[in-house]
Amino acid sequence: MSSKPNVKELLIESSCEHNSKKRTPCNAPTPGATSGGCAFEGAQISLFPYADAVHLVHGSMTCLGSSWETRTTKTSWQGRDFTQMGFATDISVNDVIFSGEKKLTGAIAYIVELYAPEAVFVYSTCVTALIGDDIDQVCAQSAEKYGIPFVPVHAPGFVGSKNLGSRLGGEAVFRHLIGTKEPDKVTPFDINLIGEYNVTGDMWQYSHLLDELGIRVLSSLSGDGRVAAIRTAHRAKLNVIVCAKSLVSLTRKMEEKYQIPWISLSFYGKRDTSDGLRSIATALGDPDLIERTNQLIAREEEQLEQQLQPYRVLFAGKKAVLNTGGNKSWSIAAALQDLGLEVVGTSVRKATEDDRTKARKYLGENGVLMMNPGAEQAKLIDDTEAHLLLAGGRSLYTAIKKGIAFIDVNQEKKKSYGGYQGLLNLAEDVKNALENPVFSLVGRKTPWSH
Amino acid sequence: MSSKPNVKELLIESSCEHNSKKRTPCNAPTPGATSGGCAFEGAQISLFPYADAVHLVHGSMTCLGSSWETRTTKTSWQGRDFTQMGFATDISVNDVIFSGEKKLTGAIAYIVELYAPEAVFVYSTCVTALIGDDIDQVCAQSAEKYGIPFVPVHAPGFVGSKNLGSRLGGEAVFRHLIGTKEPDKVTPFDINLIGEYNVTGDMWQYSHLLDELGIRVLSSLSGDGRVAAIRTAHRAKLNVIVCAKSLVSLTRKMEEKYQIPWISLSFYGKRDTSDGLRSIATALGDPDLIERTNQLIAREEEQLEQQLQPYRVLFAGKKAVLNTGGNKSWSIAAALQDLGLEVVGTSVRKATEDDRTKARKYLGENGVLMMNPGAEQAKLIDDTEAHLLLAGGRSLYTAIKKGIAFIDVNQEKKKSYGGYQGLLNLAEDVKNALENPVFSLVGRKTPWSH
Amino acid sequence: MVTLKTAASKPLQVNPLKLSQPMGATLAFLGVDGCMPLMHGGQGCASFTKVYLTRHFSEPIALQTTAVTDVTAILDGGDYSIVESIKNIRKKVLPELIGLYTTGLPETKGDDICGVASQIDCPLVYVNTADYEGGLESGWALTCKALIQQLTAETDQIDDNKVVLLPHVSMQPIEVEKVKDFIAAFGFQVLALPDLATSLDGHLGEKQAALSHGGITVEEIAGLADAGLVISVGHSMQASAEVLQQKNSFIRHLHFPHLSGLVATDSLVEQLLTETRFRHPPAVVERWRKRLQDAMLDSHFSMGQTRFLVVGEPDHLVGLCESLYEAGGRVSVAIATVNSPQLEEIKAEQVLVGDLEDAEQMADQYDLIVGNFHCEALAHRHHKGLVTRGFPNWEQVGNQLKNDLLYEGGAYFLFECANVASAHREQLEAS
Amino acid sequence: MVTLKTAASKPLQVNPLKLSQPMGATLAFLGVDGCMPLMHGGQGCASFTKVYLTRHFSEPIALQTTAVTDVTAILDGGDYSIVESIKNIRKKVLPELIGLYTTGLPETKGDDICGVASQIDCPLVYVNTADYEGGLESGWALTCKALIQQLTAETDQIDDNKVVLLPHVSMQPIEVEKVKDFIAAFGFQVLALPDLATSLDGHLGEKQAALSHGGITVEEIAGLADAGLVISVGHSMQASAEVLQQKNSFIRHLHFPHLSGLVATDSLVEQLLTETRFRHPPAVVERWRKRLQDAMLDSHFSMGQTRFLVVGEPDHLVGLCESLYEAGGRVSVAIATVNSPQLEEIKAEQVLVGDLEDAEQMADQYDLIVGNFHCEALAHRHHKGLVTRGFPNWEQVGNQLKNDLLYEGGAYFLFECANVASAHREQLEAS
Repeated sequence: MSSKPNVKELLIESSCEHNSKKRTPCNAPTPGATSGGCAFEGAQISLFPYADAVHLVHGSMTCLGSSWETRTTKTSWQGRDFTQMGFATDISVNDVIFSGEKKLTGAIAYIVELYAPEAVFVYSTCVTALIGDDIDQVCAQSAEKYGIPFVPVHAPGFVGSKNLGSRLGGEAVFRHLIGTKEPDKVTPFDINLIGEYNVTGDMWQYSHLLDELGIRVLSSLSGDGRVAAIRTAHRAKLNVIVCAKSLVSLTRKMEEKYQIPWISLSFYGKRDTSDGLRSIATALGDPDLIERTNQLIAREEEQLEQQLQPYRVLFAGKKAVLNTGGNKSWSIAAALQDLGLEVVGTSVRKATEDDRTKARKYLGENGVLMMNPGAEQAKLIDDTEAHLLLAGGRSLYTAIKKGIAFIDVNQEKKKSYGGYQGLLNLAEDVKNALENPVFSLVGRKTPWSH
Repeated sequence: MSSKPNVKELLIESSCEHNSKKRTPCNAPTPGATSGGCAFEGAQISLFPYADAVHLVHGSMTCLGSSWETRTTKTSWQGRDFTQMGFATDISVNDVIFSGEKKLTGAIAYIVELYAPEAVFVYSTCVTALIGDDIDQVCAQSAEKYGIPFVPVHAPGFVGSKNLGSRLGGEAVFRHLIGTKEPDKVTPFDINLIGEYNVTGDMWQYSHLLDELGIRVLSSLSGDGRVAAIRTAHRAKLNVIVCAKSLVSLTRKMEEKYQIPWISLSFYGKRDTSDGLRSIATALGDPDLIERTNQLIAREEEQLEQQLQPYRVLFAGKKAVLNTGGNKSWSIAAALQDLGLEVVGTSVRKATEDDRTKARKYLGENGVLMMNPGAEQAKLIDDTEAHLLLAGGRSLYTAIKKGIAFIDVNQEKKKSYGGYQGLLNLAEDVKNALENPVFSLVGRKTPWSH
Repeated sequence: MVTLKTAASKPLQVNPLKLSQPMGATLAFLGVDGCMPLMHGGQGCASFTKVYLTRHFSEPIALQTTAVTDVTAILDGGDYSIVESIKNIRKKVLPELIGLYTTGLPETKGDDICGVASQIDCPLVYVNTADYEGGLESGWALTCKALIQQLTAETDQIDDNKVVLLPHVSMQPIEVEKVKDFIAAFGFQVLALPDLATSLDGHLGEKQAALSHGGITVEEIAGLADAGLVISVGHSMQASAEVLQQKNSFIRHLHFPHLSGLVATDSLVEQLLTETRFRHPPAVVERWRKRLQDAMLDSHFSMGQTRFLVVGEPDHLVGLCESLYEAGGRVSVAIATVNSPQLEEIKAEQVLVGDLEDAEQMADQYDLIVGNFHCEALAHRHHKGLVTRGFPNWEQVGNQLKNDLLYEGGAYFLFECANVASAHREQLEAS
Repeated sequence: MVTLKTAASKPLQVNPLKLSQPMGATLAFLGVDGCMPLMHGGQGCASFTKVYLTRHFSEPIALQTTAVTDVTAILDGGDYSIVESIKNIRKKVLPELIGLYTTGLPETKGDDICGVASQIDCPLVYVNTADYEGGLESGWALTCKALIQQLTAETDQIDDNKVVLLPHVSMQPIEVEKVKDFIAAFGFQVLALPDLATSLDGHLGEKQAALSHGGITVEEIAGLADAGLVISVGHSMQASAEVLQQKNSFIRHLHFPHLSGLVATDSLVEQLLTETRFRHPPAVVERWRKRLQDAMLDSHFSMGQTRFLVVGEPDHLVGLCESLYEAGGRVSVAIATVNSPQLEEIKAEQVLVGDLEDAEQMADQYDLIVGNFHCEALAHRHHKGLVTRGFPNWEQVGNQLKNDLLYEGGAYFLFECANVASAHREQLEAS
């Protein structure tokens, strides 16, 4: 019995709002006109945060050599943080010709002996998938031999996009881990966090609030996650998807198999964070919990407002243009509005219809939804006399030409923007950008430009 | 009553073997042909190691501005280490014209309030001495006002050499601190360490051995010293001068006034360290102590020999030329011999007759005592085929021309060479120099030197 | 003295240093002006590579992928995806050159990119760089060789004034520039292939180009074969020099294993003096030699007390170790990403082909690390000092402007190492 | 916005930054070839100064003292000790110049060194530099002025090709060289007075000279007045430029408060273009401008999050703060050793004349320190990052080769600050 998932099924995933409106599958990249990562990267994103498991990449050096230690996902795991380590079989010509399974088996033995992980995830990659190395069998034999879970992950890069890879990662967890262990105890307010990767500690911006409310995170896929916990995930009362549509297929399957309802939300910005907390409480359905949640929200919002006050003074009358993709097109906009900035335009080029609706809702009637931001943003800055452009690095030149402040929204952040307190980090970065003279100085004319 | 010491008396100090053989006083520098520091620097050296006292320099910026935080003398004092701080009145033209006493008084008030030191040493300097600021009076009034010792130090630079300054420092301690307090208890084996400044922790290389023998360091002038302790110094059974002839006058005065005998010794190299420990035990006169000391010496020497063994293999047959001044001319030579190197020559240019005798003793009949090392050392290296030159930075060029290893004996050391264990640090540095290819590489011909 | 150990017995890489051939090929193509590197493989390979290089250089990186999928992998021998890619690229920009190179995926399938290339009627250079063979250094070198082979015209003319410099992959842009300028100071006109000095040197361009901007031009590559002299730096580049000589047998070839430190730079000067028959090098060269001599002496005391771990690509490693050795630094462990004949020459107590797990297991044998960003965690865990060098350096800005080569760079490199070593000792002492 | 506070109310200096005038004079004389600086004062002043500079530059420092004693202080008006000193110096070496200058001691006594100087028949320049007035910067500037006043011959000839550069004291040797080279790239012949670039740049000489070696020659100083242009850098150097103009009223004068960062370098380029009527600067200048622009952008995110304490001599301070400001660095506290009109111009939240005790009391107001070696203890006690700059730096080697100026140095300075700031934040986070 192969554990290989049905890719096609995942691609036409019914719960995916994104796809329901589109004809072509997400994973048809255009040769010579493609950016964005592959399925393997997507699987990395969704599974690597398990810091107590070794993630062994069965493939050649490109897959891991260039990507390990790139993730700022944090963990409270006290053992060695395997997320920040890189393990790869580094297959050679020889392995390509004669199969890499033996090397894989050796690597597993080596890892178990030296690192004693709680589990091992084994990732197939393009070449090892192509040559037909049977990672299912190696994993099954290893699990028997070593008595810990071995999870084969079938997300070689060439099967599709990052998004698909994340689903395949979820699928592997669903097939091999969830439901394989019973929790020590259960509570009426047990939830799973799905798709929260705790990047820059995002999850910790709100997890203490859940604690305070008596809501227990039974398991997480996979931010600050533990293998032992995700094995018990089938006993949760609610699945909470955080900003990650790719894992809807997982929660749907869990709903079918274990009758766990799910909700999708975001903890980005003040309003979203409050809405998110409220949604969880409502979904759990306890009137007292709902009441306490409302009180907590009121308290947190009031405290945040006080802390934001000095920033509001600085940001009064300041206008921002936003050029980024996906759900960031409205979620960052909302957060900026929470800080008191006016968002005069946002990009919806790659957004889904749902994202566009939300963007319109947040920006209001006068907000400009840019379909071709590369061409539109400069004019929009002129027209609105905007003070700040938030976009990817390539748009920096536009900001410099206009002499306005710039924030690279793709730049790797070291501080979280999530939850209530994260908004203060965003505020600080916006303030730093607005006050930084570098943009106008860099744009000044050379003494020899006549 | 002025506390100004009689400089002339200090200069013709009878206990100073150095001077007893010379007609001219030490402190007559030749204009235009003088190196070496002044009396103020000497006072700094001897007194600054008191880390619990503030050292306030009453003068213009040259004195302290260029010299603070240059001392690697270490302390176990748990409070803030004032030795590593700089305090100066930084007098202005105005002070020069109208007297700097008011500024001094203000500075003292400021220091007492902010830093609450155990004592304050106030140093006069050339300009404030010349304009006649009365630091004695300011100190006396301050002592009364603040209830802690204030010690005026009359060692302005222009009165003479570093050596004289150290004596003047000792004199200030003798007049203002020693005998002003009784110790909590006394033991039969109480000693004072005089002239040990604990540079790079030298003192700690042997002080644990004294501890082990039951010999108590009642007070120190001034390495790792405490003001409260030096005030009780008059109750010691023995004064031990460590490598510092300048303080003989102090121990002589203490002998006269308090009947404390004194001995002079060094803890540099294996033989000197053993001799030093033995001398202290012998001077204290207890047969059991002497017996225990001999046992300890035997143990330490054996242990050291074992640790030195790998170095001895490396150093076998290696020859060294030494070009440095004063007692280093024989003490480093002795230490090098302890490591198994042959010292084929040493400089005695600035050495006293006593130093020359010692140098001859250590080097033996065939050792070359260089009177004009600048001119002689190159030839000596050729003649003896020496492998290592130990000298001041200016001699580096000789080593490079000869392509042999070099150690800058004046370079500020971070590790102690003192006691038994310090010899290992010296061994390591010698090893590093001998193995360093830099000397021959730097000396290689340029490709264009035909 | 030196024992070379390879990690052949280990069935995996843990905390790898090794990078792939396609990454090296990408970099090489980025040293050609107006080039679009086109990686033939799955879309992820290009994506990872692009992010990786963007973070190292803090620059936008031009790069495209043929985006082979599991479906096309089976149906397509490369013809469709490559041809389609070029069509799509040319819809947006018109590159001076397409740099086509493979990953392991099409190599495993057996795609014939040479055959595909012959069907394409725009400037294109192809090279096979499977990622299950070689590494960064060989990917770069193979690409350089392919550029010459496929672009440079044969000739029997010689311009004695013209020098072709072939730098190895680990030479950062400013290092390429410094070596060019050094040779140029002897009166030569110097062209570097590839030339990152003018493309990835971290300059603000007029606008964000979708193609590589700066670097050697295709026309210049075509005309390389009339150079009087080709200078290769690093073992990996010798083959490229030989290929150039095949284009014109009158070209003389000077090879330098590296240009780090006093002795190596002396030998470059010596050769250039011989070539030019000058009696002296330019004054600035003489001055920097004296400064390097002084730097060696100023740093030798700190260096002599310091045991180093050095990790990197072979051609880089041999130079770094030599520089350290000259000032008395004790390289106790040198770890190369891949094997190379050069490793035998390294002045270190132990030389091995390995990863950072090997380094970690030997952590009691060194005080200071010279290596890439990944060494930071190692340094932190084991309280070691770190001088960041090599690919990648994602923590710091300005990597492309760090020069360790020749007299000048050598002096700064020694200062940095000696200072980090001293500060590290102080810190250990204080804690 | 900026409040200038002076420490006048404090009756002392605690952990001082301030250095003395005679130290500045010493440095200035060391920038003249074959000079023997002769400090008129107690022997300790020269000894401290010599050790201080030796440790900063890791170079032997030529310096002598008149060794005034308490006895000669009373009997001698300087005649004896100075004349005797010169006699004794000349027994061993024959300097091209004796640089005679005072400390506070003879100034308090009222020695007439001008009078004494007139009795001496060897090349000598004298200058009064009491150490209870001014500081390092003024000592250097006064000496530079004296060198021109006493050595430079009057003329009314002008050589339009010739430029005199007057650098302030905090410009390290390589910085003087870089500015000279920058101006020279526009076609000028440049002489710097004083010129540490060729004396204290850390080069291994043929032998250890007892006199300063390198630097501007006495003959060159004598002939300065035919320069078409004098360029002063730093407020302290303006007076020297004016004195030079008194030697020849046809000399034009360009003044720059500092040469740090984009705007300042732009203004130098602009002036040089005007002078030369070139349409463009040399290519290398254009290139480095683009690199600085990129460096500003690459570092701005780290800089914008960082609050700086900057300490130094006024002319140095103003430049450092400007460089930081341009990339978004927030200078919350700037502390100058002494007062200067320039302090009003500094882009900082607070500017004061003070010491490191003041800095310590404000320790909650900054994250990163740019300052001298003495700031290390402060940084350590209060967990701050440190970028070591200014006099002294006794912990590190290579100080004389650190360039922070113009486009090039500015880029490296920003990289260093941004990287130290990031590493410091990481470290705080990890602990």
